[in-house]
Amino acid sequence: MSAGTPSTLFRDAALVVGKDLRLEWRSRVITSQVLPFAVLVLVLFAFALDPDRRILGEATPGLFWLAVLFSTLLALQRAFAVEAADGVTDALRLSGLDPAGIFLGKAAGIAVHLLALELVLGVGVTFFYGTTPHGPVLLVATCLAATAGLAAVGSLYGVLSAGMRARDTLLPLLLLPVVAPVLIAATQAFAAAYDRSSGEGWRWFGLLVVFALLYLAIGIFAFETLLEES
Amino acid sequence: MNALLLAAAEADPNEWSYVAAAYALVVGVILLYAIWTIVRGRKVGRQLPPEDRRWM
Amino acid sequence: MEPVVDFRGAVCLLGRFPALAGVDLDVARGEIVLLQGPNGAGKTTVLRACAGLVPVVEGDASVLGVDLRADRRAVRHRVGLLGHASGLYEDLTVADNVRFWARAGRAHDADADAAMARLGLAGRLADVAVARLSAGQRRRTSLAVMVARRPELWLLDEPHAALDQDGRDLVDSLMADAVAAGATVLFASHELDRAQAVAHRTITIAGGTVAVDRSPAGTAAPGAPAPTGAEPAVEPDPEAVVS
Amino acid sequence: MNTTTGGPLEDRETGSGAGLLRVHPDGTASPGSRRFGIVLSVSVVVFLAVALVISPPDSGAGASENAMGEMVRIMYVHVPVANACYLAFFMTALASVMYLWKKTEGWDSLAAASAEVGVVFTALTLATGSIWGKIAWGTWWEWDARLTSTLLMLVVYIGYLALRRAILDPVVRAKRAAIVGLVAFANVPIVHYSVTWWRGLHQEATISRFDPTIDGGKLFALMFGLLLGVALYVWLMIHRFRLQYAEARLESKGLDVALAERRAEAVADRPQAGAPLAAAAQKGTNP
Repeated sequence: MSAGTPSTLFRDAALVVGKDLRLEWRSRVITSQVLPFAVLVLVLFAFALDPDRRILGEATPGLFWLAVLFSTLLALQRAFAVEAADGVTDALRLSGLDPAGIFLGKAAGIAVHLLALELVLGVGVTFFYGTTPHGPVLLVATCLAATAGLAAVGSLYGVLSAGMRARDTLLPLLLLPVVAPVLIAATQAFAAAYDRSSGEGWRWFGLLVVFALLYLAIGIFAFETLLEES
Repeated sequence: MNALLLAAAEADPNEWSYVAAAYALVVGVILLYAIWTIVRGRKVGRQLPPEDRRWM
Repeated sequence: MEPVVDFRGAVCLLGRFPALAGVDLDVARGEIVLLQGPNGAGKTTVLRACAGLVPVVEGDASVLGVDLRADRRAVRHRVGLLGHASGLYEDLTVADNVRFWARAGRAHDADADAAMARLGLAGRLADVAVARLSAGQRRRTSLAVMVARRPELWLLDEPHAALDQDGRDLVDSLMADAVAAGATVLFASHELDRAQAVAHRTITIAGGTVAVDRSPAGTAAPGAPAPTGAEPAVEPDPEAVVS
Repeated sequence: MNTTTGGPLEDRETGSGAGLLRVHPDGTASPGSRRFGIVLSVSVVVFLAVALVISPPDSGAGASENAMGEMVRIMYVHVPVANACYLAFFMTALASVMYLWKKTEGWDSLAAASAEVGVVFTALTLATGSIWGKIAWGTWWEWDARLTSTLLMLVVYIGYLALRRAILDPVVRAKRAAIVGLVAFANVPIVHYSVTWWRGLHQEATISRFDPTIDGGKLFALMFGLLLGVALYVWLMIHRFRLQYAEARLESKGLDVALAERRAEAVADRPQAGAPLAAAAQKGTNP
């Protein structure tokens, strides 16, 4: 099914994302492992940066997104270990699912997990670092755009390194420099929202949208090639 | 900042050593890389039948 | 009668190793063909090549009328492959798995439920996570996925392995039903007694080539094409083969 | 082997151009690349003389506060090396696209070779930029937009080379590397914009950039350097590409031999595997 129509594309994407959410519902790996890890990172930042000196409050946007980035790596490894296990990759190739649909489905599943993570981390920084959130519209918009970008590029690199020797060490090396712009843009947008200078923030939001669209497009076109064993 | 630049503009003998280091680094690294490439080429070339070395 | 599988000098590489070193293979619609041969002979690679998973790099190969060298993806959703691996999500239940893969193949939930019932997976087992299943129960789940998807060509790699007596009989009857419904079966097995009782024809693979192609008429001819002009449902004569 | 037309430069430099032109029988050199290499090494010597001795130091003719003095000379290597690294990564991206289109081994080899040469040039760009920064800013590293984005680019392409090492199957490796090669290049402008805006927000003022007053002697040195940088890239690529190509040949070497060996297994296997079947077949013929 190399050339799927838009309707089969979204049907297949919905099927895959439904499967991934059900899988998480049954296994609770993200909920019971990645989520606590993310909160733990917040706590470790506090240990490293001495909570009394107001550094935490000022650095909140950056620490928040750094925690998201680290958690993304774990979530990705989980999301693609599932697809690489026990002949599932072959089954996917034979399934008749549109590869672009699989890509969108995986990305959507990861995005849902990341948004849940960001919600918890958002509460976490307010609670632990004493940061009061401002500019809720910009904050939410930034989260959505950044998450879309992270999920798209993450799915692309996740399948790329799936089933490969040393994939657990390779994935961070490949992914982190590519998502550096997301870290910069999302941090700056958050900082703008916290400082109530949201005009600057929307420019960063624009960059996040461009990033997300670019990698969604690359993923849709490249996933078919990447899904192949040879 | 301007003061810093002005200071740099005076013929500082130290400045020459930085310039020399930069040139030595560039020339040295490219030379080493070239030698390494050629050595690797000979090693691989030895295992390859001559008809596959089409540039000869 | 168009052949379902038509290989001419097909070469497949696994990395740099020629797993298939020039295979000539014909399977007509409605046939049940057994592949046998020693370990590492290339049986699994033949099945995977038929499924469009392994690229054919030399020779000609077509499956269900699709030229594998031109586009090996086009055939995939029309074949079913039961490999050594289960192809199931460990953390999902039996019912989750069968329904997901059935839906992916454009089948309905009703097909999935019927397939689970046929494989004896309805009821309590349906809600058990695959990770908790025994090897035989996983095999049944994989077979249920296959049944639900109703492929035109069944590719089974040692389908009897890990199954109990009941399960083995079930596999045999599934193959017979599939052929009765117009599908074709190509399977590899080491249990020759049972397999030859079901198969219409036995092909011996060795060293990545077809060593013996024993057509139903009983003529042993290395690499000879099967009589494709024959009627689809060739009468098997199990007694003659097994005795 | 071509032993004629040893130019005056070669003769002066070596005494016997003919002897130097003889290439190593196993190596990646050809008479053409050998001649190119000799011209190149002479040019490097001439360039060093021009850049370090002949060209004048920057006196800041226009605005005296911008004078860079001797450190302007770093620019004559830094800019060409940076230029060559962009050229190399552009070539990797181009070859990646061509591989995805044509699916031929040669494009994959070109992409791989160019990425490695590019990484070497990028590392040198960073090193020379950092040395320049030590003089201009007094620190080895400043979170300057260009330095930062170059650093990220270096890490991205180191990842590309690591990916190539992690995959054994040549076809899988070529396909995945091509996509990464493409993504890496698409990422360059995004990194550039994000880092530029990022620094633009926080830097109090743009600290002196590479904008000395360019006049005759300095312009000549810079242009000479740029030309030499491209020529060096081309020469390194000739050897690196041939090496990559030879490795690829070696990997796919002997398909015929492997096929023959594989078929021979069948003959060895036939007595055990085929015999009982043949017996059964005989029974089947005469029921």
